Parts: sequence; C-alpha cells; structure tokens
Amino acid sequence: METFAFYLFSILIVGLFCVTVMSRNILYAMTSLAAGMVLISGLFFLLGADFLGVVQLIVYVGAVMALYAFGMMFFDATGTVKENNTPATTVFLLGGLSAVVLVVIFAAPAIGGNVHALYPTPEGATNPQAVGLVLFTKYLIPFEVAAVMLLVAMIAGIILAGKKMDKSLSRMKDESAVSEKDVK
Amino acid sequence: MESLVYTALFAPLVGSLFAALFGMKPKSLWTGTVTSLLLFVSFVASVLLLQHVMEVGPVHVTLMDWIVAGDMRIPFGFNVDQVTAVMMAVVTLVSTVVHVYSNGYMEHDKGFNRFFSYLSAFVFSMLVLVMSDNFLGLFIGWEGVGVCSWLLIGFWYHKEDVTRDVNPSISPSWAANEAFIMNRIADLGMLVGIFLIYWNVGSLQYDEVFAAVPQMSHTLLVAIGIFLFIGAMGKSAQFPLHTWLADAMEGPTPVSALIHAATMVTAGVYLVIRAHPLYSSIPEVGYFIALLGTFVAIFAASMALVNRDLKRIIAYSTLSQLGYMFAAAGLGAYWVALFHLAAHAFFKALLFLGAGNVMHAMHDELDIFKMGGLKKVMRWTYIYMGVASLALCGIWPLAGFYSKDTILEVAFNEHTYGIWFVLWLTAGLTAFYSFRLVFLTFWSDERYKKYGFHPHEVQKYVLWAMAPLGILAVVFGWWKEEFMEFVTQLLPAYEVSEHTHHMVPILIVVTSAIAIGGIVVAYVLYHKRLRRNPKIEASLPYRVLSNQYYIPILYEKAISKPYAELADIAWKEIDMQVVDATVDGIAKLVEESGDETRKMQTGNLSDYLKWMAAGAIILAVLAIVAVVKS
Amino acid sequence: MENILSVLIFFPLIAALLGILVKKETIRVYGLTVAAIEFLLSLWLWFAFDPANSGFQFIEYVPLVSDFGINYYLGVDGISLFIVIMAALITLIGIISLGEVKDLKNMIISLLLLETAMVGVFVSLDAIVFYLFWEFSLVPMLYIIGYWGGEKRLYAAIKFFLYTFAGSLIMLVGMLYIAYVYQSVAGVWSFSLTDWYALVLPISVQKWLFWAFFLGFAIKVPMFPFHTWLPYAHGQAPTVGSVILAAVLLKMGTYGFVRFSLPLFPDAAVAYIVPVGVIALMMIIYTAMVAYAQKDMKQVIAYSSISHMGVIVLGTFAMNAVGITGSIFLMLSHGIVSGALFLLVGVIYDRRHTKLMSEFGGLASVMPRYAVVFGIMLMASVGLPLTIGFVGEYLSLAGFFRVAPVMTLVGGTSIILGAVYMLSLYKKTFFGPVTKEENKKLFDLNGRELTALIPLVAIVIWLGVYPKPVLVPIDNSVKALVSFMQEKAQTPEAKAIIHVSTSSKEAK
Amino acid sequence: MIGLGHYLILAALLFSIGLVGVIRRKNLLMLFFATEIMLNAANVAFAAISSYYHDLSGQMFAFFIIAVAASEVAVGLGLLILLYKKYGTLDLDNFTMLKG
Amino acid sequence: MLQPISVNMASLNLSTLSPMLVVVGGALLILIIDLLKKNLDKSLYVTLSILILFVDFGATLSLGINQRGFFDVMLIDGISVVSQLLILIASMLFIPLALTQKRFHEYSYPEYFALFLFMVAGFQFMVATDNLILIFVGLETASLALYTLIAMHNTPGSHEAAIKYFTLGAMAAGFFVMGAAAIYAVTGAVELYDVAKVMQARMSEPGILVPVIGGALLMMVAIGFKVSLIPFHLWTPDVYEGSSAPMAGYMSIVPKITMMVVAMRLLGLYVDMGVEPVRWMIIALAVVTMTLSNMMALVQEDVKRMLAYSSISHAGFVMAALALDTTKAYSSIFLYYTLFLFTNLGAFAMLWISRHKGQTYHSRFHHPYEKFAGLIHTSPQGAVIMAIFMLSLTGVPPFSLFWGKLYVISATVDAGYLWLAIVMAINSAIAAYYYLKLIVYMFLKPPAPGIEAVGINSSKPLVVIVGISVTVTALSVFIMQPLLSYISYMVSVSGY
Repeated sequence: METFAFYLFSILIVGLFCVTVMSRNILYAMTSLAAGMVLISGLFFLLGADFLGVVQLIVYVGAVMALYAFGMMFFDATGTVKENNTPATTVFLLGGLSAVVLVVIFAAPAIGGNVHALYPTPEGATNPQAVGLVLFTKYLIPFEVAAVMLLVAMIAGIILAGKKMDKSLSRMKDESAVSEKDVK
Repeated sequence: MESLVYTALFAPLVGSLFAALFGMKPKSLWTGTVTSLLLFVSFVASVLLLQHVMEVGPVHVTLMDWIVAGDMRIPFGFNVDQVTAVMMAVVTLVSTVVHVYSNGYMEHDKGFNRFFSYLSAFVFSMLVLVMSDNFLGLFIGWEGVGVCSWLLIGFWYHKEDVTRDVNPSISPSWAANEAFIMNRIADLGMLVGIFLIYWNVGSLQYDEVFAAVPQMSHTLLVAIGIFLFIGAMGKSAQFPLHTWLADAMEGPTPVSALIHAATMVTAGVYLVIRAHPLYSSIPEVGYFIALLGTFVAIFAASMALVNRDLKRIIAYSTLSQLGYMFAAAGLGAYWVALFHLAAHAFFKALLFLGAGNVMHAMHDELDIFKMGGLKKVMRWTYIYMGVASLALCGIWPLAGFYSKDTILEVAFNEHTYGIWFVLWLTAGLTAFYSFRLVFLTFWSDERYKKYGFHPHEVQKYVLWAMAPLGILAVVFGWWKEEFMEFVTQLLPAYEVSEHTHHMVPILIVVTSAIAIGGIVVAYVLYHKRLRRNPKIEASLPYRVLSNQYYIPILYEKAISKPYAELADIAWKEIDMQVVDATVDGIAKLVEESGDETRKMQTGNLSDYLKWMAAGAIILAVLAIVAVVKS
Repeated sequence: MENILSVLIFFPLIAALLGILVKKETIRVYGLTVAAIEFLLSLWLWFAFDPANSGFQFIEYVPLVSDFGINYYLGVDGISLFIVIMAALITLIGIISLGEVKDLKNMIISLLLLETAMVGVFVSLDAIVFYLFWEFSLVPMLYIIGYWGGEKRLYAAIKFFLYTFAGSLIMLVGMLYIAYVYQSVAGVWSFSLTDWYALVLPISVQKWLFWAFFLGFAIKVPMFPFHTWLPYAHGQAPTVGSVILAAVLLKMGTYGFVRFSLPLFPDAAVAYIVPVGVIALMMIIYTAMVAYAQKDMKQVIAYSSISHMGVIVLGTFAMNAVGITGSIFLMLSHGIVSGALFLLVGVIYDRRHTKLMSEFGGLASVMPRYAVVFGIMLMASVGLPLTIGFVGEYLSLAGFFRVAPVMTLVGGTSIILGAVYMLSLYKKTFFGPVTKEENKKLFDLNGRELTALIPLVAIVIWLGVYPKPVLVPIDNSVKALVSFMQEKAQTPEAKAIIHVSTSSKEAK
Repeated sequence: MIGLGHYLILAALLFSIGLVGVIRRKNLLMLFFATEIMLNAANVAFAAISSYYHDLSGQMFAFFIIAVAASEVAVGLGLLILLYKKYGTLDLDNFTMLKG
Repeated sequence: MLQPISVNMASLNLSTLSPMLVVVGGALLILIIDLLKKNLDKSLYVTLSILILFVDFGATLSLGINQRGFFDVMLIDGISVVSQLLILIASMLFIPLALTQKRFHEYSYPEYFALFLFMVAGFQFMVATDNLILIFVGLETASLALYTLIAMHNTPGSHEAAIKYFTLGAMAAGFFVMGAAAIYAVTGAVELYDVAKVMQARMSEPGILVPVIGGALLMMVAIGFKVSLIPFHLWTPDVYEGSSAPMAGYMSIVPKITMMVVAMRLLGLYVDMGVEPVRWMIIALAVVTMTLSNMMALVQEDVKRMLAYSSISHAGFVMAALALDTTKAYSSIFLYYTLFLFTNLGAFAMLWISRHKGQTYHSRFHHPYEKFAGLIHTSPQGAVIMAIFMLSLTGVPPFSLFWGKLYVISATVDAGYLWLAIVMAINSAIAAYYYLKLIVYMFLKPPAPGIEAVGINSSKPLVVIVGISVTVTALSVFIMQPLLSYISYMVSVSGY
C-alpha cells in the first residue's frame, strides 16, 4: 500500500512538475504546481510527518498559491506566455547532468546506515505534539527569526508593491522633488 | 727631491688648469706664456731629477692612497728611476718646445686658451704615465693621454664630416673618436693584464710584481705579457690597431708633433721596456713583438711611399719607427729601444713642427704635390726638416744613425736575419719617402704658385724654439755610450756577441748604403720637378698603398657598419619586437582574456542561472577528478 | 642624535605634508630649504658615522607588529651610508634644477615623498619595512612620470609601476617564506634582516628563493630581459624624474642584491654566478648596442644606464670584497654621473623641446660651458681614470675577474662600447658645424643649471681622485659581509669562490 | 516499505526538474514556480530522512523551508509587481541593461 | 504522555541573544515611531540606527567567548564575535551615508532603516550559530531585506539588480537546502558540531565520500553565490552597478564576511577532516575567481563596476585562505576583511560623494572613469583620498590592505602552498592595473571641460565617514599589532 502510494505520488508529482516547468500556459503551470504541492503533502503524511503535511497544504496551497494567483491576475497573464525559452539541448544537458550528479549524491548507499537520531521523536507523542515540543524549545530562536523574516517579507512586499515606488526620488531632480513636497 | 718630483709632475697640471680658466674667453697671451713657462719649470725639474738619478739613484715618493678595496691598495706613487728620468726629460723637453711653438702656430685660433689647457693636461697625463710606480697609475696616464689626444685631435670639432675620398680622416671629430675607441679596445687588454697581475701577485706595484715574476708559471706570464702588449699595441698604433694614428693628423700640427710622434705613441714601447723583467722571461712573446714590430715597420713605410699628404707621410714614418722600437724591445734590447725612442722623439717632433711651418705658410694645404721650391722662402724650416729627415734615415752622424743601426745590429745578433733584412729594407724605404717629401716640398718646381699661395717663414721665436730639437737631432746619438751606461743600471745590458761585433762595420756600411740609396732615388726622381706616372698611379699596388691597404674601408665595412646595423636590429627588431613586445603581449593577453571572459556577463539572468547550474556540475567534475587522483 | 635615521626618513615626509599649506609662490624656496636641510642631515650622518665599525650603526628598533615579527628596524652601514647621502644630494640637485614646470608645488611634494621612500629603503633592516618603502617609492614616481612626462607618459608610467610592482610581489612571497622558515627554526616570527642572516637555509631552498628575490631586484635594476620599462620611463619622464630614477631608484635593485641575495643565499649566489653573469653580460653588450642605435639623447643615456648596471651586477656577484666594494662605489658613481647626464639632456630639452640628436650638432661652439660639463660627465660615464666612473668600474671588473676571467673579458667590452655610443652621441650633438638656425642662439648654462651641475662635477672629480673616504667605510662593511658569507656558505665550492682576503687566508 | 533512497532520488529528481525550469524559463513568474519546486524537493528529502532516522530536525528544517518559501514569494511578488508596473513585462530577456 | 518541559532560564544563556534582540527591537522601534508620526526626517532614523547599532556593538563586545545558548542553537565563539563586530562596524559606517546632499528614494522610507536593522540581525544570527537551520533562516532574513533595500533605490538599474539578485538568490537557497539535506542524510544532524562528530565517525565507511563531498559541493554553490566566487559571481557586478554606491560597498563586505564565517564553519570542517577534494575545490574556485575577475575588471569602463570585480577578486583571494586550515589562515581572513572593510567602504563612499542624478557622463554608468579625469585639479583632497583607497586595494604599503595581503600570503606560504602564494602575488600585480587606471585618470589626465562638480553629493557625514576610512587605511600599520593579536586570539579560542 505504502509502496503503491509512494510510486503513485512520485509519478504524479514528477509529471505535474514537468508540466509546471514545460507548459506554455501560466494557468496550467500554476495549477499543476499547486497539485504537485498537494501531492507532496501526501508524501509527508505518508512519512508520518503530519504536521509538515498540514503546513505544506496551508502555506503552499493556501497562501503561496493564493499569492501567486493574485499576482497572476494582477499581471493579467491568463493566456499562453510567449517565452523565448532556452534551447532544449542546453536545458537538458545542464538539467540532465545535474540530475545525474544529484542522484549520485543522494542515492549513495552510504546514506542511511549508522545514523542514530540526535533529536529522536518522543515516544508516544503524536507528530504535531513532538514538533511542537522541539519547535518551542530547541527551535524557538529560528522560529522567532522566521517571524522576523516574515515581517521583513511583509514590509518588503508592501514597499515594493506600494504606490510610493511609482515616482523615483533617485531619478528626479532635487528641486522638483522639493516643490512637489511643498505642493502637498 | 720629493719637491722636484712634484714640481715636474704638477707644473703642467697647474698650467692646464690656469689655461682652462680662460678656456671660453678669447685668446689671451697669458695662457700661452704661463703654460710654456710652467712646462719649462717642469723640464728643468726633470733635468735636475735626471741628474739626481745619475748621481744618487732613483727617487720614490708616495703622494696618497688612491683606491683601497679588499686587499687592493693602490697609491698615487711615483718612481723616478733611470728609464723614467729619461722619459721625463724627453717628454718635458719636447713639450716645452711644442708649447712655445704653439704660441706662434695657434696665434690666430679662436681656441687658443683651450688649446694650451689641453696640451698641458696631456703633458701631465704623460708624466703620470711614465712616473707612476704601479700599473694602475700607469693606466691613469694611459687613459689620460688618450683623452687629451681625443680632445686635441678633435680640436677643430666644428669641421664637417666629409667622405673618405675628400679627406681620408673624414673629420677631426671622427678621427678623435676613432683614436679614442681604438685605444679603448687595447686598454681592455691592458686592464685584463692588470687583473691577471693583481689576482696572482696581490699587488700592482712594479717592484712587487717584478719580484714575483720568477715564481709565476710560464703560461701565466705569457698571458700577462700578451694582454699588456695588447694595451701597448693600441697606444703605439701597432697593426691592426694602427689606423687611428694617420687619421689623428687632423689635429693641429703641434699636437701631432708632441702626441702622435714624440710621446704618447711611444707609451707602448715604454710599457714593454718598463715590464722588461716580465718580457725577458717570456722570449717567445718578445719574439712575436719583434715580428709584429718589423711587420709594422715595413707596412707603414710602404704606405708612406705613395702618400701625398705631408703630415700623413710623417705619421706613417712614426708608425714605422715605432715598429723598430718594438723590434728592439721584443728582441730584448730594451735600452736600444729606449734610445731610439728618445732620439726619434727629437727628430720626429722637429719634423712635425717643420711640417707645421710649411702648413702655416701654405694656409693649411697638406698636399706635397702642390708645394715645391719652398726652401727659398722658408730657409730655416728647410734646414730643420732636412736635418730631421737625415736623422730619420740614419745618416751619420745624426741621432738616427746611432739608434737605428743599433737596432739592426741587435736583429742581426739575434740571428733573426729575416727581421734584420726587413728592417734593413725599411731603412731604404724610409730614406726614400722622407726625401721624397723633402724634395717635393722644398726643392723642385714652385708648384704652389699655380694654386695662388704666398708662403712665408714663421716667426723668429718659433724657429728659435725649434732649435733645441734640431741640435738634439744632430748630437743626441753621440751620447750613446753614456746613455747605455745610465739606463742599463736598470735595464738589462744588451751585449752583441763577438761574431756580430766583427760584423758591425759591415752592417753599418750596408745600412748606410741603402739609406743613401733611398735618398739618391728620391733625389733623382723629385729634385727637379714632380714626376707623376699615371700608369703607376693607376696600378693595383699603388692604389692598394694609397688606400692604406683598404684597411680603413675594411674596418668600416666589416666592423663599424655591421655593428651599427646590428645595433639597429638589436633595438628595433629584438628590443622592440621581441623583448618589449613580449611584455606588452602578456599585458595584452591578460586584457584580451578579460574581454573574452566578460562575455559570460551577458546581462541576461537566464544565462546567469545556467552558469550557476553549470558551476555546480563543473565543481562536481572537479571533485571527481580530485577523488580519482587522491 | 640617536634617531637620526628616523629623522632622515620622516623629515621629508612631514615637510611634504606641510608643503600642502605653503603658498605656490614660495614653494620653490621651501623645497630647496627642506632638501638642503635633509642633505645636511645626511652629511651629519656621515660625520657621526664610525668608519671603522663594519656593522650597523644608528640602530633603531621599535616593534610594529610584534606578533608577526615586523619591527621598525633601521640601521646604516658602510654599504648603505653613501647611497643615502646620494639620495639626499640628488633630490637636492633635482629640486635646484627644476625649471618653470607646471604645478611646481605638486612636483616638490612628490619629490619629497620620494625622498622619504628612497632613504627608507636604504636604511631599513626589516624586510617588511624595506618592502614598504620599496613599493611606496613607485607612487610618487608614477605621478612624476605620468603627470610631467612627455607624449606617451601614461603608458610609460603605468608600465613602470606595473612591471616593478609585479616583480616585487614575487619577492614578497620569498620574504614571507624566509620568515616562515625562520619561524619554524626559531619559534618566533621575525622579518629582521639581522635575524635572517643567522638563518642557514638549505641549498635547494636558497636556490628558488634566490630567483624569487632575483626577479624583484632584476626588474628594478633593470636586468635584461626585464629592462624594457626603463627606456620608456626615462624617455617620458621629466628631467628631474629621470635623474632620480637613474640615480637612486635603480640602485635599489643592486642594493637589494648586496643586502639580501648575497648574505641570505650565499650558496645559491655562488651557484648562479654564471647565469647571472651571462645576463649581466647581455645587459652590458646588448644594451650598449641598443644605446648606439638610438636617435634620442635621453634614450642613449637610458640604455647606457642599463649597460652600466650590468657592470654593477657583475661586481656584486664577484663574491669578493674588491668586486662588491666596487659595485657599491659604482652605484654611487653611476648615480652621480647618470643623474648629471639626464640633467644635461634636460637643459637642452628645455631650450629646444627636442632630444633628437639629429636636431643638434655643433653645440660645443654655441654652448661651450654646457659642452665642457657634458664632456666631463661623458668621460666619467665611460670610466676615465681620475673620474668617479673609473674606480667602481675597475673594481667591479677586477673583482669579477677572479670568478670568471673570460666573462670579465667579455664584460670589459663595456669600456669600449660605452665609449662608442657616448662618443658618437657627443659627436653628433656637440661637434660639427651648427647646421640648424634655431641652435645658433641657444643660451649657455644659466645660474640655476650651473648650481645644480657644478657640485656634481666637483664630486665626479673629487671621488675620482680621492675615493678613499668613501671607499674605506664601504670596504669595511663589505669585508665583514664577505667573511660572513664565507662562514655561512655550506658547499666547499662556495667557500672557495667567496674570497675574503689573501692575507687572512694565509693566516688561517 | 520503501527505502530512504527512493525518497531521496525523488527529491533529487524534483530538484532537477526545478533546475530545468529555472534554466528554461524566461518569464519571471514561471521561473519563481520552478524555484518553489527546488525548495520542495529539499522538503521531501528532509521529511524522508527525518522520518527514517526518527529525528525531528529534518522536519524542522522542512518547516522553516516552507516559511522561507512563503517569505520569498512575498518579496518576489512584490518585486514582480514593481517590475510589471514600471516596464509592463516579466520577460527576463528585457532586463539586460546591466552587463559586461 | 508527554512530560512537562521545564527549562532552566539560566541554562538558556539569554545573553547570547542580546545583540540580536537589541537590533530587532531597534528595528521595531523605528517602525513604531513611523507609525506614530509620519514624515520625520531621515536624519532621525539615521542617528537612531547608529545608536541601536552602537548598543548592539556594546552587547556583542560584552559577550563571553565560547558559550552556547538556547539549547545550543546559539554559538558565541571567537569568530562569531569578531564577525559580528565587523558587521556592526561596517553597518555603523554605512548608515550615515544616507545623509547625502541629494535626495535618494530609499531614504524617504523609515522602513528602510528598519529593514536594514533586520538585515543586520539576520547576518548576526548567521554567524552566531552553527545550526544549519538558523543559518538558513538568518541568511534568508538578511537576503530578503537586502533585495528590498536594493530595489528601493528605485532606478531601472536597481530594479534589474534586485530581480537578478533575488532570482539567483532563490536558486542558491535551493542549493543550500539541498546541500543541507545531503549533510543531514549522511549525519542525521543539522548542527555542525554534531555533523563533525558523526562524519568523523563515519569517515572510514566505504563510499561515504560521495554524499559527503556532494553535500559540500551543493553548499559550496550557495556559499560561492553569496561570497561571489566565479562562476557563481555573475550577479555581483550587475547588482553593484544597479544599487546605490553605499549599498554596493556594504554588499562587498558584510554578506561576504558572514558567508565566509559560515564557510569556515562548514567547509573548514571538511578541510579539517582531510577531505582533500573539498580543499581542492576551494582552491580551484579561489584561483579561478581571483584570476578571471581580475581580467574582467581590467576592461571595465565604470569605476563601480570595476570595484565590483575587484571585490570578487578579493573574495577569491581570501577564499584561498579557507583551504589552508591553519589558525593563521583563518585569522588572516578576518584581518583581511577588517582592513578591506574600511578601504572598500571608503572607496564606495567616495563614489557616493560623487554621485549625481542625471546621466551627465555616460548613458549608462554613474561613475565612468572619465568622470574622475583630472580630479586632482578640481578636488585635490578627493583625489588623494581616492588614490589612497586605490593604492590600498592594490596592496601598496603602508596602506591597510597591504598588511592583509601580506598576512594572507604568509599564511599560504606557511601552509606549504607556495604556488598558490605566487598565483596570489601575480594576481595582485594584475589587479594593480585597474586600480592604477583610476589613479591615472585622477592625477594624470586633464579634467573634461564643462561638467558638474564631482563632489556634488558631499555632505558632512559622508566626509566624516570617508575621513574615518582613510585614516584607518593610511595608518593601519599602527593598529596591526592589537588587531592581529585580538583576531588571532579570537580565532584560536574558537578552535580554528
């Protein structure tokens, strides 16, 4: 069962992501990306990382995709995108070679043996509980930093998308900038 | 005695500096007078020293240290022994005469003061050369006379370069440079000789060096002998470094008299005489010297046969006589060489000064074919030159007879009959060309009139000044015995063998015969008028001789020109095209690779992303290589 | 005054910084005064110097970066003493000779900065401090060439800077390696030369270190085939720049050989006598030929500098007191003479704005005083006895003769070839008729130029006739150096070639 | 039971797909999709290792990666909006002023 | 059932967190002030930022060395303190550069300063931990802030720079996490001291090298990106050109130091374990970086772009020291960057002073070489100061970077990599050319007629910053001893 699920998910994910990468249509790409994300959360559940799966679903499918969708609408790019894509040979050469390298690295048989957990999953706790335990002790600091990071991202998003960026003070002659302020 | 040594030595220097003070000013009589007086002072001091040496013995003084480095310690030391004393007397005497003479000769020259400055500086250098008690001191004088010679040959520096056809010396400045550079070539040999001496003896003092001669290996002695002789060859203009001497005639005539006849050119002979302990122990080198001298004697004489230039003829004769001296010195008869040196100094200086008078009269015309019959207007000059020529030819009882005949005796005595024969033959040639000159100048038809010259005799005091030389040219030989006794206190006494002794009268007769024969031929040919035979003049031997065996042209074609071309190639082809171009090429290569590399910076984000992936792959390859290698 | 060396170094530096405040009109007087004071200070140094002491004197030692063994370590011995004095003198003369140049103020400030660097190089006993001044000297020179130079000044200046900079960086690596070896032997870091002297390096290490240092020095000297920056630098530099470049900056290279290469790597130095000698011979002969081919007076003298530096290198590698003393003396004499020659070319350039020999001819009659001074310098340059040029050249060649007679014979051609190009220059410029109309009314040397030149003439003759006061201190230090080298040398061949003294050898 | 290797190879493949996308895409928005795939590939790897080692660090890492991805999206979209407002295009071939 | 967790507050060692808390708190303070009152002048925020950074500096200085905090996530060892101090010094010198004569877009936002402080916090977190997660989060915090700061300059160049930097940064982040995943896969740990322990234990296992090196390789891409090693450097010149001069100067120092520290912790681990391929990869990257970037710098027409390439080259130079695995080498990195900090920030500040708004000199560049032609005549002090910076970058003694180069090369020599030392030397020589080019323009060329004054953007704070930089640059020989002993001590107590 698990094996079947894994292979099913795997093939689907790979296929969907291939669509994301190859499709000319931005809508298709995004949809397949979202679907792939959902399936990845499935993998997480399969691996017993329930909390991660939920977070994946919420953050990616919820927030990220919503953001992208929002952005996409903003760009009004529902149709096919005209792209002057990189020639396929280059893409597949680089992609293929890096795939080989990565697979060699990650498929090394030495991985997996002789490793014992440094932060073992506590006995008898559900995954979210365990995660919570670690997150709010050991990983409290990264968590807080992540909060700062999100704040930074928020500010950044606001600033960058904000109206104030429409006019550039860096390009404007100082005199006109001053006068504009005076008018205000 | 010390003060006498210094007086003799430094009086000319003081004179020179005094004259130099006025060097750029217009002529002032003072400079000539003062320098001449100071020279006279030097002469007197030299004579007193000579007397002192005769009566008491050599004088040795050390002024101060000059170079002190490592174990090398070279003082300004001066040694007045028999040889030096003779040299000093000769040099100062001739110099004094020439100084006085120059007062008249240079009367109208713009560079009057400058001339005296140079001339006195020369005398100083020459005195340093002969008085020094070590080889490096000698070298100071050696180079010093070279420089003064350069200055004086090029005295009329403003003359333009002309082609060899117009003037074989091209120009005074050219001749000056040639003389200097040729001398430098020889000086290198001398320097190497000095180095050899220093590193094997540890000193350059004559006494120490000569004391060490017996301990040195033969090869080493030969090497030292050869290298020192190379030095001598340059100064004394021996073949193949002889061309500068004839060209040096571009200098004012008193200079030729003093430097290029009487003093500087004999420096080489002096060196060989001075280094006699060395040369006596290497007879094979001596023999070579003698051979070379003999060759130069006839070689130079042959060129004099056909030359038309008054001064050049005398110059070649100088060269020829230097050959005689080397022949004597090379055969071990050092005192004879010295004797001939002194005698030659007197009559050759006289000859040159006389030639100067003629030039003066002829407005610097030098072609003897354009002269003739001058004895009427230039009586005293004619007498002086006649006497000097007779002395040169070795006619009894003049100075040349004694000295030259002795050399022939020596050659005979050494059983080097070849040398003897050639020298004997040369004596005949000498007589011929000397009197060819005398007859063409003073006798024969008055061709100068055709060219519009108005010759006249020079000032009285000039003629008076020449008198001592004239007298000495006559009487110097009479002191042969005394001279020999005096100098052989230092130099090895050369005794002819019993057998030769018997032959001497015959030799004298034979030699005198050929000399007189030469005079007679000249008389027959030229006493009435100039005879020219176009056929002979067009013949190959004649052309070879008149072109100095084409040696100057050969030097130019084989050495100067290729050197200039090579230098040009070295600069333009090698230095610029190879060496510098390599440097610039590297710089350019770096810059061009910069231009190439920056192309990866396309500005397109997609390319950057690709590079990043490629970088990862390259790193992986690198890692694989490193793993495989380790 | 124990700190006289520091004063000598920093006096011009402070003067240069203060010079910024001086009004333009008075800067000439200011510069002259400062340079004169510096020169007097250097004379005082000589006066206070004990000629009998062969070691370093006036030592100053202040730790700079003690953890890394870098110290402000100064000292002067016979070898460096006179070069310092010469640097001060040449700067003074250079400032005197300055004519109406643009931005005189900047020029004088640059010259004073350069003086700091020059003095610093010669009195530093710490490798890093030495290197510091060594490199820093490039900066003012770069400015001098690049700003006041001729047509291609930028090219020349950059080439000069980059070339020398590149060479010295390799040398720096060598220095660091020695320090590392020292550290691994002694346990502490040190860049002090005197500490390094005590270090006996394995011969294989010596060999590559020798070449590392060689590269740095050879480019500075400059030795064939690294010499091509020099003609450009000289050709384009203003007169004062050429004077200082030829007189002092080039000497840094040969001084480096004496100060570093010989005592640090005696075995390697002995082993490489032949290759170095061959390079020196190339310099002597080849550059003399190139000099002969030149059309520009200044280029002749520039190439002649290389040729003469070849003789200095020969003397340095003579491995005996005679040669090394000679080479150091030759550094001084070449400094004075080539400096003077460049000044002289500058004189004519000021008047005619050309240096091509073909533009002149017959100057001797138009400018007699100029011709006389030039003639004296020419004779000194070709090494006429009783001028300063002879002593050093003679001793250098004499010294090297012991090591390699045949090579000396070949190298000795410098006296011939030197005469060839110098005399031909003199002939082309000064002799013959005055053909060009412009040349007929040239002024002879003026007061300012005479003030600059006369002292040099005096020195040329004084030290030619009586070099002893200079030779003795040099010789004492050199003797100490040579016997030190012999003691330090490891191979018997090296011990045999390094020649201390005939007398002392017998005593042993 | 699937071996850890399977998951890791899947992660590697996903990463490569992301890489291909990054290399191939010229539209910035689409390109950002591909970067998301790359991050997710890592997530898969972390989650799998974490699970197989019974160690929570991996899940934590994946959690933070998700957080980072979210932040990146925010900033990235902000930038895209800015670019689109100013230049009306998201094709990166149009942004090649800075080069050399 | 889960046990309640009891955490001893003392064991948390909260002080290790104090520097970052200060700076994060400060950033929030700025945001709050902005909320309370709009349109305050930027000078307020500048001064506030400096004060906050100053407090941060004090907090960092007072940290005890070699302690861990917060469940061993925080790591305060010597290098973390040194690097934090460097970050803070650089930041303090950077902030006043906002007080320009001319108005620039980014400074009109109070958020600019908040973001800047957040970024500083991010950097500080990166160096103050050996937990890969925190490193990653810190890195992203700082990077995201940085992207924004760049874009806020609001010129076409800055937009392009930001998007390029962002995209490449996202990709690099991907590599970082994949690398971390590989490491995690091998060791089951994300904390480097654990990683080291486990790896050490597993080193003898057959085939272990593949994932070990693979992890290092992937991480190296990310590190190479941030430190800008060729061929991961491609963003650098474009981003420097597009962003404002101070930002470029800041980027050439602070992110690099932080990433260098991470590289020391991470790659140092491999080198220390004797994984030779990693060492060779580092050396190869370093050599290629310094050589190629030098060549590219040679042919630049714009000073800022040239300085970008120059900073790449310097990074390569320093990176070489990373492969040596000696205390001296690690110290030399910090020494070098300390000296580089003042010189390079000074140089960029000089560019900033000369910044003008229009495109007077060149259609694309703000600082083409021609702009500085004849600066010695129009602004002698400026020319001399800029020349000092250039000479320092060249490595001409006695200016500061000479000592840095000296020490780095010395460390290389000591480690037995003579050839590498010679390559470094040759590269320094090549580099001399392009620095010289600017000097040549400033001193040796005549000024172009009829252009605006070069010092147009000058103001007192800028002059002060340049003054500080030039003083340190010129007189660095006197601070070398304390600096060196401090850094060496700090590095050696950290166990490197």
